[in-house]
Amino acid sequence: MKVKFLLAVFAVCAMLASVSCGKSKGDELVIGVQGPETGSIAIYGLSDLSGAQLAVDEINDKGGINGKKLKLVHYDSRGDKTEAVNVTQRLINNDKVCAILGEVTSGAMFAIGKIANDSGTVVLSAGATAEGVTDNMPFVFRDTLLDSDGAPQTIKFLTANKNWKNFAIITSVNNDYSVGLSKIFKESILSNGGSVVAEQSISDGDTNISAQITALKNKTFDAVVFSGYYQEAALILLELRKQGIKVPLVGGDGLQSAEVFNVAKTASFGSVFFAGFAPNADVPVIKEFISKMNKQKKTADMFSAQGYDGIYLFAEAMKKSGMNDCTSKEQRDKMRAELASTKDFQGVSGKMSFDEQGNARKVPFVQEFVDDGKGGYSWKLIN
Amino acid sequence: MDAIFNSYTLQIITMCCINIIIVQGLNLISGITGQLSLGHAAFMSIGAYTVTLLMLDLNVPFWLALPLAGLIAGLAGFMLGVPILRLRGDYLAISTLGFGEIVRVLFLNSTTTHGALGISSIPHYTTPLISVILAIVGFIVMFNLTNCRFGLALRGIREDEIAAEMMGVNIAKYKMLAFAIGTGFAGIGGALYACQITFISPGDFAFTRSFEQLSMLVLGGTGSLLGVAAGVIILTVIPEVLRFATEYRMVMYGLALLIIMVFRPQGLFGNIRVNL
Amino acid sequence: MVIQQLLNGLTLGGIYALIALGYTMIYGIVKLINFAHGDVFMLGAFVGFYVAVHFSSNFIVVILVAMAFCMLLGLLIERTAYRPLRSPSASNLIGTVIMVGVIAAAAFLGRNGMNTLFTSAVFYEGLALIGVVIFLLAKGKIRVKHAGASGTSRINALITAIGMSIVLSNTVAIINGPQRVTFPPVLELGSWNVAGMNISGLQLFIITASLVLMFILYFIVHKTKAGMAMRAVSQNINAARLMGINPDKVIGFTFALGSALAAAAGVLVGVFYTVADPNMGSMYGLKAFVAAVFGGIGSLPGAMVGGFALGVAEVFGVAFIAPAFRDAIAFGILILVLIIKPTGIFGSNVKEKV
Amino acid sequence: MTPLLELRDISIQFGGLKAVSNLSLTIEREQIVGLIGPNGAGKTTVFNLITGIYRPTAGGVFFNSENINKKRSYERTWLGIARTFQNIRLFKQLTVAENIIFAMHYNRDIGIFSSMLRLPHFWRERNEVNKKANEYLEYINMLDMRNERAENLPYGRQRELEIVRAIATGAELLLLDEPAAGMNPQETKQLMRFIDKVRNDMHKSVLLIEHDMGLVMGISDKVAVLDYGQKIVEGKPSEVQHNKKVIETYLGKGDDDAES
Repeated sequence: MKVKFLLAVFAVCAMLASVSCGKSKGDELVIGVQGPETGSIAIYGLSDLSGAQLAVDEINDKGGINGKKLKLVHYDSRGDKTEAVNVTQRLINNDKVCAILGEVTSGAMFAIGKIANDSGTVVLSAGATAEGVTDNMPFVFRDTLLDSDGAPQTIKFLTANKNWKNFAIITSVNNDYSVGLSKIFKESILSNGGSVVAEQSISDGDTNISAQITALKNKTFDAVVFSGYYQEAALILLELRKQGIKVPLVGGDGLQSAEVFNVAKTASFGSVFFAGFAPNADVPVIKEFISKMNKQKKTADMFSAQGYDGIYLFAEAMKKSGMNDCTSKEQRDKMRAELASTKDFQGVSGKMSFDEQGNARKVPFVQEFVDDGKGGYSWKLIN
Repeated sequence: MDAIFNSYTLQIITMCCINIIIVQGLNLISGITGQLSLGHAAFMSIGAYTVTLLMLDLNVPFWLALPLAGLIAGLAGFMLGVPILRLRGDYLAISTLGFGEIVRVLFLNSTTTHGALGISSIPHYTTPLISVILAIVGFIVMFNLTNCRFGLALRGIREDEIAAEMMGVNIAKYKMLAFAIGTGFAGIGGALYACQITFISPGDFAFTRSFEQLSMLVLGGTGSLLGVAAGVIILTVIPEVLRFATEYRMVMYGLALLIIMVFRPQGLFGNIRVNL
Repeated sequence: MVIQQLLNGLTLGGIYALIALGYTMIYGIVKLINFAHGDVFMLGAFVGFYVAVHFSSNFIVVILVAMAFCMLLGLLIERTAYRPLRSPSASNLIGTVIMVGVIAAAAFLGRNGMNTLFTSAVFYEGLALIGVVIFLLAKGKIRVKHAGASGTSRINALITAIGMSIVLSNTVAIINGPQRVTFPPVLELGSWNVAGMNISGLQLFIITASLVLMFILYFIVHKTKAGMAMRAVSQNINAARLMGINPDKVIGFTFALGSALAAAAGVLVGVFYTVADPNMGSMYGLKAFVAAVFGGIGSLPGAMVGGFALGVAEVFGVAFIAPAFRDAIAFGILILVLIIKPTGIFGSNVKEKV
Repeated sequence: MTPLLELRDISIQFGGLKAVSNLSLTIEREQIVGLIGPNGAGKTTVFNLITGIYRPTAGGVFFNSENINKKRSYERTWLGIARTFQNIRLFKQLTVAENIIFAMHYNRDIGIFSSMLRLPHFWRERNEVNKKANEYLEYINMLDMRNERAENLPYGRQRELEIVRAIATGAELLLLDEPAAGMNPQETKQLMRFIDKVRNDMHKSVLLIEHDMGLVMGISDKVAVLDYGQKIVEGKPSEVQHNKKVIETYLGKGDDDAES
């Protein structure tokens, strides 16, 4: 009995020890990337990671920064807050990173923001759009298009150019991004003289939403505003057409995915969304980014674009602040100051500059699903 | 030395202590009294939301809000006990699972808890020291409870309810007390969790969290307090150690659970006469 | 409007009923809540998807291949996870170790393709480890103390089921990737507009298909020798053993049958809702178990009635009360039933003999 | 002298079947009453009616002339009724001493706080309880097996432990359900002496269900015979043994009746 007892205790200690040993070497500038690589929103985390990886490889090919190669360290947080906090602590204390390309969801960003801020390590999110993620946290940034920028400008554009006045709003109740965005959409519609004729709610992961769509049948509206992710958006489009409602969808960057077309096919045409990334815009830097991503058989979307920009934002700030040692707190402070004062940075996800809260202010790309004539689709930039 | 005790390991130690407190509560309910509960995370969420709302909306100080959170979660456990403790075995397990999901949906839809948006900027009061001390206090309280007449009565109920009633034990009252104390521990754990992670949303407390807690209990060995500590530490540390495995991490976690249950059914410290 | 929602409800109910049948049969025979059953349903949908995309998009082929695959999967799950808990003999344990190796290889292979499998060091390390463990088991060096009749053996089976569920959903997430897959059109049955309502042929097909499969199962369980063996083992496993029935075979057969129905439900979900997600298994599985308990765990008609009732209740709850309360309604009904009549509608009230 | 336990015309029906029909029986203090009858005569059902597992559909159960129909099982144990079971229901995983201590606790408050804080009151009570438990164990000279798990005891010793556990509740009336089942003659004799000793030393009264006629007739002051839920005979063991109706219920109709 004694042996088994000691064995168990030894196993526990061994695990604890192996967890804590750091492995940072002096001659590299380490950048951490964390996000969901497994679980239901893994696709966003993986695409954010692929954009960052591309940027790091490019910078290293051009000789790295201040004479040092960049090293990218990434861990999976499954989008779970406890794991996200563990990963952030590991990146800061074990891997001693210069900066972190943070979580893609607002919830996880709320959890890790304080830790990164207190330890004086910059964390930038390429996906969190909810209000208040960066409030009074000098070290917390994000290069996403804010919902509070995107939604009002999109609704103003739609009421003016397509004179859509009446909207039905569908919200995904167990998705914080969707709940927040629906609120902003509703305010924008009312302030632009439009009206909300019906409100329905579904939840992420639903496969059966026939009941909610049937409830909309006796209302008349020009478009259905849906603030959730692409999976549910495609389902809504299909169910609308199945129940004979021929109306487009309006949404945020959650709709920007090829899956909407793959599932809903022609039903997706005419739907409009705003996003921080417009693949079909004829801007050279965007075209180049897309071809590089296609070469690596990776998808070029908003998350990979903003991940790519995030790394370059770090690189700019590190170059200007002459950073060569991640472990020194002053260098990290100087790098933060440089990053915060970035103005008119021409990124793949649009021209941006940081406000005093650390949010990137950008002009939204309003895009529409159109038939590309070859049996496929494309996102026509309409603003 | 700082390589060992930097804030990364301190963060893991804190989470271990919080889980130990919660699983000690589950051990009293499912391990010692034999009432299998699959909704323990719901009481953790009640504790988390109580301490948050008390501190943010009613600005009650932390040292008062924490015990209150435990009390209210314990009360909820007591009230849940009334209708469902007549049930036995799998029926009880499934109704506690149902209760857990209902609590999650209620938090998801109530405006005071901001629904799916969750509540952010909760003051960060939980320090590793507090959680270690509370875990030890919990350990002592549970040890005293299980090694006295109250604990003996609960163990008797687990062995054979009819014989226990025949020997003059009011099993309904004892079960409800065990439930109340167990869920109280979960409430305190939930409150510490909220003040550690500083942001809570209903999604954090779904039935997967209850399964996680039950796995920690059974892995360590139901009914043994040392088992609780070992089970929690191992299942909290395994995901960290498996970090290198990137996408295979969760498959290996599932396989580890499977293998341990098959090769060590009674858990690491189960059925060992040292009734620690 | 109400008729349309009723149709939606019956469609969803048919799917819940098919999965609930698997739960009821497995619970009836080994008294185990098989949480991995929901993931078998999910895997049925994914196998159907791969067959439809790569081989033939003929509905019959898709559903039969999916059911066959899941029957094997059901046997594998029972063999890996539950048989060693019932009797931890060396041979059973060796079986488990081999199966675990197979699952790990499938997960690894799925991501990196066949060629890298044989070149990577991890594969050989794993093989060596399995070899050593099998050798020790055969020599009896590693012995597992039977958990005994004490309550813990039931909780162990529950945790094993949870472990298996995590393994299955994550293996699919690795092989297929975490995102949802969209079902190609495998069955086109059009839809009619009758009196302002939209009745889709698919919905009628799913309801009838569920009923047909249920009656086939009812026939097997009540009219065939294998069915009698199943009922015998579920009444008293040791008595059945004395009557010359090999319980392990019969339990395996039950798992296979239940998994086949779950696979059929998976394909039907794919066909009608056109989407399959690696994580949909657990919620559907949970709801189906609620239906099985609602109808009376262990009784086949109970699972059928429970499934349809839950489907309709959920859809009506969403349409007429509040969509956000969808899950709460299902669990609310469950708790009410458990308190009023714990054994469900058709369940038999087994009084504990003093 | 009011009887310790009195059953007044109690009957209980499961669906159509009358398991027990208007049975009246009285047990005096320090009296041993045997309850015999073929299998399925309703003997254990009577035990379940007395201990509150079932409630009679008619008639009343009186203990110390107080109607306890409404009382829950654990309340009846507090009043002074304790039982053993046909198939032994000891707390298998608990030790011998713990089984005894368990039964001793019904009348004390739960005392969570005193035990949680380990107050002096707790230690005093603990020693007192252990001392009393050791006395009981010495009574059946099982003191040396004090920390043995109940499931590891030989069959006969488990039976004795279950009886002492019932005594430890402080009950005045012991209901023994086939204590001698599965025992060899030598063990049965030992059990007989033990029950007699319990009645004389501890002034307990006993209601005994038993098939072993030697034991029942040898030890009971009074014997009642049950058949199809009805009491057909009651009286001294000697009278009951030669009663024609009793013989018929056990051995069926003899050949001689066929001719006459």
